[in-house]
Amino acid sequence: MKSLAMHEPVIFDLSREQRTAAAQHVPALAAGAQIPAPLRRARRPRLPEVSELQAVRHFTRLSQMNFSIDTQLYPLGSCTMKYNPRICNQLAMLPGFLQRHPLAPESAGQGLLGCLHELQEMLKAVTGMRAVSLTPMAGAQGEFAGVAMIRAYHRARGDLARDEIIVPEAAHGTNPATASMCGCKVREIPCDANGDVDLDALRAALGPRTAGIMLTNPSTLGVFERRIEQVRDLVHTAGGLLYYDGANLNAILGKVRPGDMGFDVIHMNLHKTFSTPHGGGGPGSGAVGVAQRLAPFLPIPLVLKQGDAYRWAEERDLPQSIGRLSAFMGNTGVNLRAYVYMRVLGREGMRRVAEFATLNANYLLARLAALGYEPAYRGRRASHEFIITLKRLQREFQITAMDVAKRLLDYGYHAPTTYFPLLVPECLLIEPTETECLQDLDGLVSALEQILREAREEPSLLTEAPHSLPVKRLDDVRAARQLDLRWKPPA
Amino acid sequence: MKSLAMHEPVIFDLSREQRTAAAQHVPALAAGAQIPAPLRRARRPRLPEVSELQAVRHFTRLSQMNFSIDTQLYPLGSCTMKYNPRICNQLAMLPGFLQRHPLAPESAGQGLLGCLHELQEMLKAVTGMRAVSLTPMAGAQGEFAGVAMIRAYHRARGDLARDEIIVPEAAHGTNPATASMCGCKVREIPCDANGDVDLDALRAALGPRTAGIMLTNPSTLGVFERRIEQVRDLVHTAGGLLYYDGANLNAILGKVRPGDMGFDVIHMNLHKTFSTPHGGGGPGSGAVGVAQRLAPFLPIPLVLKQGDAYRWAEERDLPQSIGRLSAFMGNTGVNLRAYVYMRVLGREGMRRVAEFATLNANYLLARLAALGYEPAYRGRRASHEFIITLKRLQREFQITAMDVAKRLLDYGYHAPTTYFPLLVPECLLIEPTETECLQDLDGLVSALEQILREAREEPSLLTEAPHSLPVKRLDDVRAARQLDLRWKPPA
Amino acid sequence: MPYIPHTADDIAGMLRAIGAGSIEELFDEIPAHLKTGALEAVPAALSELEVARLMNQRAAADAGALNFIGAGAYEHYIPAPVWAIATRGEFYSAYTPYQAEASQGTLQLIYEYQSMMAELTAMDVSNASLYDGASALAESCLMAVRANRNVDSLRILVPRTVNPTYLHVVRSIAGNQGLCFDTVDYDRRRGVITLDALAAAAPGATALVIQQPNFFGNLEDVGALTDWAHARGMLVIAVVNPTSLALLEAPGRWGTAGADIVCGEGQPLGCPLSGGGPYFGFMTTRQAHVRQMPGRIVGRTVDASGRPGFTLTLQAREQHIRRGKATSNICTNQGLLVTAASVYLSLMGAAGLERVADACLQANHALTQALCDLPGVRLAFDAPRFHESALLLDRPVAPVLARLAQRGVFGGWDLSAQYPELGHALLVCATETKSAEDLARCAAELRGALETAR
Amino acid sequence: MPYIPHTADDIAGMLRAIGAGSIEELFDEIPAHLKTGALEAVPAALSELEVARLMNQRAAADAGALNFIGAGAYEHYIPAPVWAIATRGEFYSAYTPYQAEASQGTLQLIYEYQSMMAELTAMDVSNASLYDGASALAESCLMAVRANRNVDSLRILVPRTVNPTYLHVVRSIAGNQGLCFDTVDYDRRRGVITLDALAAAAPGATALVIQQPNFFGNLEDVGALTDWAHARGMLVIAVVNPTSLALLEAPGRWGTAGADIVCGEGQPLGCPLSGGGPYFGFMTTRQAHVRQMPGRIVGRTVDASGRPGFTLTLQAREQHIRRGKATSNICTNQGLLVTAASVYLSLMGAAGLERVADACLQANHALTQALCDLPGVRLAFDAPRFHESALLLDRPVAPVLARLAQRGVFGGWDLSAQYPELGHALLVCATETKSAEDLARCAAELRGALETAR
Ligand SMILES: Cc1ncc(COP(=O)(O)O)c(C=O)c1O
Ligand SMILES: Cc1ncc(COP(=O)(O)O)c(C=O)c1O
Repeated sequence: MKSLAMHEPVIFDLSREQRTAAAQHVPALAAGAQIPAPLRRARRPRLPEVSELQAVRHFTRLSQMNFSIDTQLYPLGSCTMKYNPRICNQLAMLPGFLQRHPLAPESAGQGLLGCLHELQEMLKAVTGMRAVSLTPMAGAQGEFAGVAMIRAYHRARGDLARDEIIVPEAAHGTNPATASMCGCKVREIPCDANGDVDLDALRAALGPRTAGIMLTNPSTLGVFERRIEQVRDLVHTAGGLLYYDGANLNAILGKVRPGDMGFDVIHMNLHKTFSTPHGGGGPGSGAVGVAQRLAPFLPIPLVLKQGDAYRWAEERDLPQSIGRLSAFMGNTGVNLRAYVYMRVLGREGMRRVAEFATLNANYLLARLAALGYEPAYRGRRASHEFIITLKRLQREFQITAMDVAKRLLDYGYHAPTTYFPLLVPECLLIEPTETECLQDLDGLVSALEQILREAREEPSLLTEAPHSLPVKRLDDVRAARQLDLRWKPPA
Repeated sequence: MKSLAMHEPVIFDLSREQRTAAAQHVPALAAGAQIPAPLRRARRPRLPEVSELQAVRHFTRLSQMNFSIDTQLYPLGSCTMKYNPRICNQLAMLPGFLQRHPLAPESAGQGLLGCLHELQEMLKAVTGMRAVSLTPMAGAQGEFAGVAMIRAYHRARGDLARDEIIVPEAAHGTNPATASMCGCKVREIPCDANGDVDLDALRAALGPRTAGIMLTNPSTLGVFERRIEQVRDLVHTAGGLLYYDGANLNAILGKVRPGDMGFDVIHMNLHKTFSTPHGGGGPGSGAVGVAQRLAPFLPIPLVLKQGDAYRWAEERDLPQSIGRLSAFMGNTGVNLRAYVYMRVLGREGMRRVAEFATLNANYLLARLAALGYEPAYRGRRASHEFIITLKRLQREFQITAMDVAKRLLDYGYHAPTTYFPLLVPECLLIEPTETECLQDLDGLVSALEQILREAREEPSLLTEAPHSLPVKRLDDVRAARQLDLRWKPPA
Repeated sequence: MPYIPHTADDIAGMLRAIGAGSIEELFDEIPAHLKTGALEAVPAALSELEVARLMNQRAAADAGALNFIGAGAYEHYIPAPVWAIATRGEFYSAYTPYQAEASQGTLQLIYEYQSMMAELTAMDVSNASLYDGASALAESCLMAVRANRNVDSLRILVPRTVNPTYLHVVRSIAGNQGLCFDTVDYDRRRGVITLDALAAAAPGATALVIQQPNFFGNLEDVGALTDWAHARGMLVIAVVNPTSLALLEAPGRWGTAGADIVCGEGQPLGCPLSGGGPYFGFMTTRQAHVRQMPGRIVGRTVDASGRPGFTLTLQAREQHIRRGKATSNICTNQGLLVTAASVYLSLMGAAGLERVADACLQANHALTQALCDLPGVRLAFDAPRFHESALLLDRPVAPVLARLAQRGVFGGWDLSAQYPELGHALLVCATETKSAEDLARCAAELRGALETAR
Repeated sequence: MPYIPHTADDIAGMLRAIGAGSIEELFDEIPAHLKTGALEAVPAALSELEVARLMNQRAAADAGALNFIGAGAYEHYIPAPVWAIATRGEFYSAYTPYQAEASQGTLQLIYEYQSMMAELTAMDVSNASLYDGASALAESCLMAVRANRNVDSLRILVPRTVNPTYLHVVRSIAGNQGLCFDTVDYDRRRGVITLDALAAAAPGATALVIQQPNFFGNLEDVGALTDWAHARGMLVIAVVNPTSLALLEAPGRWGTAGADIVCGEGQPLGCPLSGGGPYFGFMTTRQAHVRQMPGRIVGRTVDASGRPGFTLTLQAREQHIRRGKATSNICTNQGLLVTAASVYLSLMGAAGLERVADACLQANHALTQALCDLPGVRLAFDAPRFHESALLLDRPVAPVLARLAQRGVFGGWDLSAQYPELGHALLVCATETKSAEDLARCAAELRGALETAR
C-alpha cells in the first residue's frame, strides 16, 4: 500500500519567478481607475509561480497521498464515512445553482428555494421535530444554535438563572466547547458500566441553574440509551431542555425519532447521515430542528412557503430568532447534496440506512469478539458503531490502540477512531456504515486477525507502523514545539 | 514510487449475485411490449454485480495504477504527451454539446458547427493546405483518408496503374499498414546516415506505379528532412503525390507549413499537436488537409459556411469524395477540445509550441550527450524529439534500452519510446514537449545520470526493473502463448 | 505564454547549455524561404475566461430540444460516476499502455471491458475497441475475408435492413481492398430480411451481415439467418446494439452455431451523444479467429515474481510490429470511451441493463402507439421491435420535422432519402430518458404540426 | 436498495454470525413504543435518472441572469482545473486528516494554503479555515478578547462601514459570551470612517474592526486607523477581500505595526457563488497570538525516519482535546473550499491575481461611469473604490431592481434597509467576469427601467 507519489515538494519549491499559468490571465481592461498610492500594495505576495501543468500535477499527486472513502474502507467511528454519491455533487454543481448569487431575487431562485424547503420538510419528518433551519454550517454550529435557542427560551420566559449545560463525560468535545461558546457552564456527568447515563449523577446535577442537557442517542459509546424517557422526564421536570447531538442519527434513521424520544432541539450532521462529503475536513451542514416551543428562536434565514412561492424568512418573520450565523444562508451547496441524497433514498430508504449500518456494526462486533477483541460494553447491542478496548493488549504486549490503528493503514484500511470517547482506555470506535459490503468487512476482520497475531509474534510491525505509507509515524511533539506553520524561502 | 493500490481484484471477483447499484435502476414503465420468446435472451450475461461504491472505489484505485501526464513527466517520443488543458474538457462537455444528437437539425446546431468550421479554417492556416475535413477518427484513419484520396485522384485522371506507396524505413507502422488497407503496395526506402531520405533509393523506387510517398518532417528520426524540396520535386515529377504524416506537426507548428513544403495531403493528430487527451489509448482525431487538387476527394462530412449559416457537406456537395469513414462525423467532442486549445493559444501561441518543444528537446539532448548518452544523429539539431542509442551500453554492460526504460519508471518518469524507429539499435526516442519545465527536465537528466551509474555499478537494478510499481516486468511470451483474454468464473 | 512554463532565465540557461544563441537558431536546418509568416487566419489568443464565455454561449444556443432521433446513436441516462471516473487525470491523460508496468490501471480496465463485452455478446474474445460502429463493421468484413477458410471470395452479403450509412462506410473503407457488397432487399410488409430474399442473392459470398435490431428497429429472425449462412459456408457478422442484448438473444447463441464476428456501436454504453462522437466500435469473435482480429488486445499474465498482471498481447497482428502486413492500420482507438463503458456496465450489471432495455422497449411502444393514434400516422411494418419504430406519414416528412424542430422537438429521422420506396417514412426512437410527459409532448407537437401543415 | 450492497445471502449469513434472527432484533434495546412508523412526509425514492431530471429542471429555472450584486459574495472566473481537482475522490471523500500518515495529501495542501494566506495578508500564521467571513469575524472578536493583554474589556468598535450582516452575525455568536459592539458612524460625504468619529466612541475597547474595502466598496485610510487603535492599546481586526489584496496594501503592513488579526470571506478565491455557500472564512494572525487562534492548524515536522511530513498541530487549542476550554467549538471546517482556493491561488500566482483585481477595478469603474451617465443616477460617495460602488437613485430602489430582474439583470443590492439615511442607495459590483457588452447591457437596462418607471 504505497502511494505513487511518495514525496511531493511543497508547491513553493516548484515555483520560479515570473512563471505563470498564463491562460488564466484575465484580459486587461482599459485602465481608467487606479488605487491611490498610499493604499497600494508595496510588496507582491510570494504566491506560487507555477505553470498550469505543474499545479495540476502537484495537486493530483497530493490527492494520491490520501486515504478516502473512494479508495479505502474508512471505519472511522462517529464520522459516518459512507459512500458520497457522485450524483449529489453533479446536481449541486449545475450551473443554475452554482451561479446563483445569495442575494439575488427570490423570484429568480424558486428552483433552489424549493429544494431547500422540501429538505426542511423531510428533515422534520425524519427527526420528529416541528421546524428546521438549514443555516448552521457544521455540527458544532448546529450545537451552538441549539444551545443558544435553549438560552433564549429560558430568557424569554424570564428564567434568567439557567446557565448550566449538562453533558455526559462520553460526549463529543464540541458539546462542552459549544456550551462555553454560548456562555454556559459545563457540568459533566459519568456513564454507568453499561454505557448508560448515570441517573443518580444526573439527578444530582439537575437544578434551578440547569439550562439543558446535551445527549446523543445512541451515545458515543455506541449503545442506545435505554432509559431515555426517564432522562427526559428528569430533565424536563427540573425545567431543563434536551439537546440531541445528531452526529449519531445514522444509527436510528427511520427507526426512532429524537422528537419522539422527547428531545427539544437537535442538530443533524448532513455530512454524516445524509452523506454529503467530508472534503478532507469540511464543509458540512448542521441543520437544526426544534420542538414547537423553540420554533420562534430558530436561526435565520430559513425557507418559508407562501402559496406556491418560496422565500427566505428574515428577522421580521422571526423577531425572537437567535439571529444569523453566517453572512448568507449557510452551506447551501451542501444542503443541495443532502436533498438529492434523500430523494434517491426516499421514504423506504431512510430506515434501511439505520438497519444496514447496524447490521454491519453488529456483524463486525461479533466477528471481532470471536477473535478475542474485547468489546467495551459486552452484552450490549452495537448501534451503528461500537467500541473495542485494547487494554489487555496493552497490558500483555505494550501494544496501544494507536499501534493497531497505524498498522491497519498498512493493510489498506483507514483506522477507526482512537482514544475517543476518552473514558474507555485504549479504545477503537469502529463505524463501518451501511454502504460497505460483506467482503470488505471480512477483509477488515482478517487484517485485525493478522494484527493480533503480529502483536504476539512481531510487535515491532505494530509499534513502528505504518511501514508502507508516504511517511512513517510523525513527530507530533516536534510539530508543536518547533512550529513550522508556513513555507518560508530557504535562507 | 509505489501505487497506493498495489493490487486490485478483477471487478468480477468483487461481484456477488443479486447485488446492484440500485440508484441506477431506471424506473420501470408499464409493460406493454414484449420480446417474442424465440428472440429473447436465454441466459443473463455475467456482468459484474457490484454496489456503486464498489465500482467507484475499484476504478478509482485502478486509475492510481497508471502513469499519466497529470502525474508524471511522460517523454514518450512520437506521442507528444503535453498538458491537456482542463478547460478543453470542461467546455467540450457542456450539456449543449454533449446532448446534441448527430442527426439533429443543423439549424439547431449552429454553435457546434461554427466551432468546427472555425477549426477547419485554423487548421488550414497552420498547415498551409486548402481544405480540411475533420472526419477521420485518429491518425491512422487520417492516413487512410489521405492515401485513399491519392488513389482516387489518380483514378479520376485515368492514371490507373499507380498503386505503390513509398515509405521510408523509419516510418511509423501505421504508414505501411495504411497503404495496405488502401490496397496499395508498400515500397520501403532507406534513410542515410544523417537521418535524411536516401535520394538515390527514392529515385530508384519512383516510377509509373508510384501513387505517392508518405513522409513526416521532421522524421521519426527526430531530424528535419533538409532536402524536402528535392524530394518533392522528384516525387511530383514522377507523377506521385506527397503525403505528410502530421504526427510530428508539433515540431514545426507556426515555423514551416507542410503545404509550403509541397505536400499534397496531410493528416494531423489533434490528440498530439492540439493536445486533446490520449485517454489511455484514445480517442484521437485525425483531421486531413489537402491541396486544391485533392479537395474534391475529401471524406465527408465536413462543415460548409453559406452566408451566416453552417451546414454539413454531403455527397451531393462532394460527389467525388472518398466517402464516409464513420457513421456520423468523426470524433466531434475531440475536435471541440482542439478548437478550444487553439483559441487559447491563438495566432501567437502556435509558433511557441514548436519553439519551446524544440528548445526542450535540444536542451535534453545537450545534457544527455554531455553525460555520455549517444545521440543517434550527432551533429543534427533535435526537432521536438531526438534519439539516443544505447548500443554501447548494451555492448559493454548488456543493458538494453528496455532496461533503461523500465528503470526510469522507478524514478517516477514515464519511459521514452523504445525500439522505434526500428532501424536504430537499442534506441530511446525522447520527446519532452513544450509544457514541461526546466526543473522537471533536469530531474529526468539526473535520473538518467543515476541510471548510467547503476548500469556500471549495480546492473541488476536495471535488468530487474521496475522495482517499485504494482508489478514487476511482465511475461509477454506467456501472455501470447497462454491466452487469458477475459475473466472466467473459477472452475 | 499559455501552457508554456519557461521563464526568461530558463530560456537563457537552456540556450547556453545547447550552445545556441536564440531559439530561432534551433530551426536553422529548415530552409529559410520555407519559413512561415504570421498566421493571420488564426485569431488572437483568448484567455480561458474568454473562451469559456464564447463556448458557453455557443453550447447554450444549441441546447434544449427534446430528442426522438435514434438511427444509430441513442440518448441514454449516464450515471454520475461514469464521467467523474473517466475524466480522472490518470485515465484521461495517459497514453496507450505500452509500458505495462506503469499502466496496470488502464490494462486491467481493458481486460475487464473485454470480459464484459465477451459476456454480453456470448463470444469468446473481444478487442480493446475500434473507432465506431460503422468502421468496426468495415473491419469485421475485412476480417471475415481473412478468417473464412471455406470460401475464397471478396463478396459479402449486406441486407438493406443494415444501417445504410454503415454500408456506405464499409464501402469507403473495405472497397479499397477489393471487397464488394451485395445488398439483399427486405420484406416490405415486415421490414426484415427473409430467407427467400437471401436465396435470390448470388451464391459464394464470404459472409452475411445481420443487424439486430435492424435499422428500422425491427427484430430479424437471426437464428434462421445464421443457420442459412453457415449452411453455405459463410461467416456471420452480427451488428448489434449492446443495450438490446440485455433482452435479445446474444449473437454467440444465434441459430445452431452462433455468429462468428460481432460488432457494433458502443455509444449506448455510457457515451454522451456529443454531436456524433467520440463513440467506440466494439468487436468480439470466436477464439479460433482471434489472430485475425484487428485492434489491441489485453491479456493477463504474470510478472517476474509470479504475480498476476496485465499486458498488451498478440501484438504481432498490429501495425507497429507487422507494419504493412498487420490486420489493420488502427493504432489510437477509443480508450476513454471504453473506460466510460466499463464503469457504465459495472454500475448497471445485467439486471440494471435489463431494466434500461425494458424501459426503452416500453417507451418506444408507448410513443409508437401515441403517434399512431394520430390521423395520418401509421406503422410502416408489422414486426416485433426494440426501441425504434418506422412510421408512415400521409405527407412528406421533412416539413413536418422542421416544424417540430421549431417547437423544440426533434421528431425522428426522415427515411425517405435512404428508403424512397417506403414513401413518407419516419424513424422514431424513445429510450428510458423519456418520461410519459415527454412522450405526450411529442405526440401533441406532432398533432399540431400535422394540423398546421395540412 | 440504493447504496446498500447487501444481498439476501449476505444478510442471512451476517445475522447468523451475530446470532440474531432478524435485522429488527438488532434494535431491541429501543423501547418498542418509541419506534417510528412510515415516514409519509418523505417522498418515495427516485432513481438517479429521475432526480437528475428534477434537479436539471429546477436549476434551469434559476439560471441565466446577468449579475451585478456583490455585497459580500463575488462572481469571479474559476479556472477549469480548480474543481476538477477539488472533486477528485481522494480530496472530496476524505475525512479530517486525523490519521496524518494516511492524509499527507490534505495536510500538505493545508500547509500550502496557510502559507499562501499568510503571504497574501502579510501575517505570520494562518489557520486551516473557519466557516465563512462573518463567523470568522465573530471568532476574531472572541480571539481578540483573549489575546489583548493591554485592555480587559469585552467591548469592540465596529464602524458602520463594516458589512452590517457581519455585525449581525458577530452579535449572534459572540454576544453569548458577553461581548458588545459599539458602532462608529461613517463620513457621509466620503463613505469611510474618520478619526473624528472614532474619537467620539467610548474609550477602553479591546479591538477595532476595519473592513477594507468597506461595505460600500470604498477604501478606508487603514494606516491611520490602525495606528489610532494601537495607540489606545486596542488590537486591530482587519476584514479584507482576498482578491483586493493583490492591489491593496496587506493588513500586515497597515500603519506602523500592521493589523493583529486578519479575517475575511475566502469565497472570491475559487468558490462558486452557489446560492450562499459553501464558502470559507480565513484567519491569519501574528505568531504571538497563534495559541489563541481558533480552528485547525497544520505544521510541518519529521517522521520516525527523519523525513519531512505534515500533521495537525497545536491541537490543545481545540475542542476534541480541551473540550469546554477550547478556543472555539469548531470541528468540521470548510476543507474542500480550501482545496479549491489553494489550486486557485497556485494557478493565479501574484501576477494573475493582480490582473483579476485590476480587471475588477476597471470593470467597476467603467460600470459606475456608465450608470452615473444616466439621468437620476449619481455616486453616493467621493472616495477611491475597489470593485463596488454605492450609487444614489432619484427614486426607490426596489421597484427598479424588480424591473431589471424581470429583464434578466440583477442590478445590485438595495442599501436602503441597512442604510436608510442614505436615501435611495444601491450597491453595484462588476468583476472581471463582465465584458464591455455586459456593462453596456446593464446601463441600457437601467436606463430602460428608469424610463418606464418614471
Ligand atoms: C458526536 C459528534 N458530535 C458533534 C460533532 C461535530 O460536528 P461537526 O464536525 O460537523 O462540527 C461530531 C463530529 O465529529 C461528532 O462526532
Ligand atoms: C509518426 C506517427 N504516425 C502516425 C501515428 C498514428 O496515429 P494514431 O495513433 O492517431 O492513429 C502515430 C501515432 O502514434 C505516429 O507517432
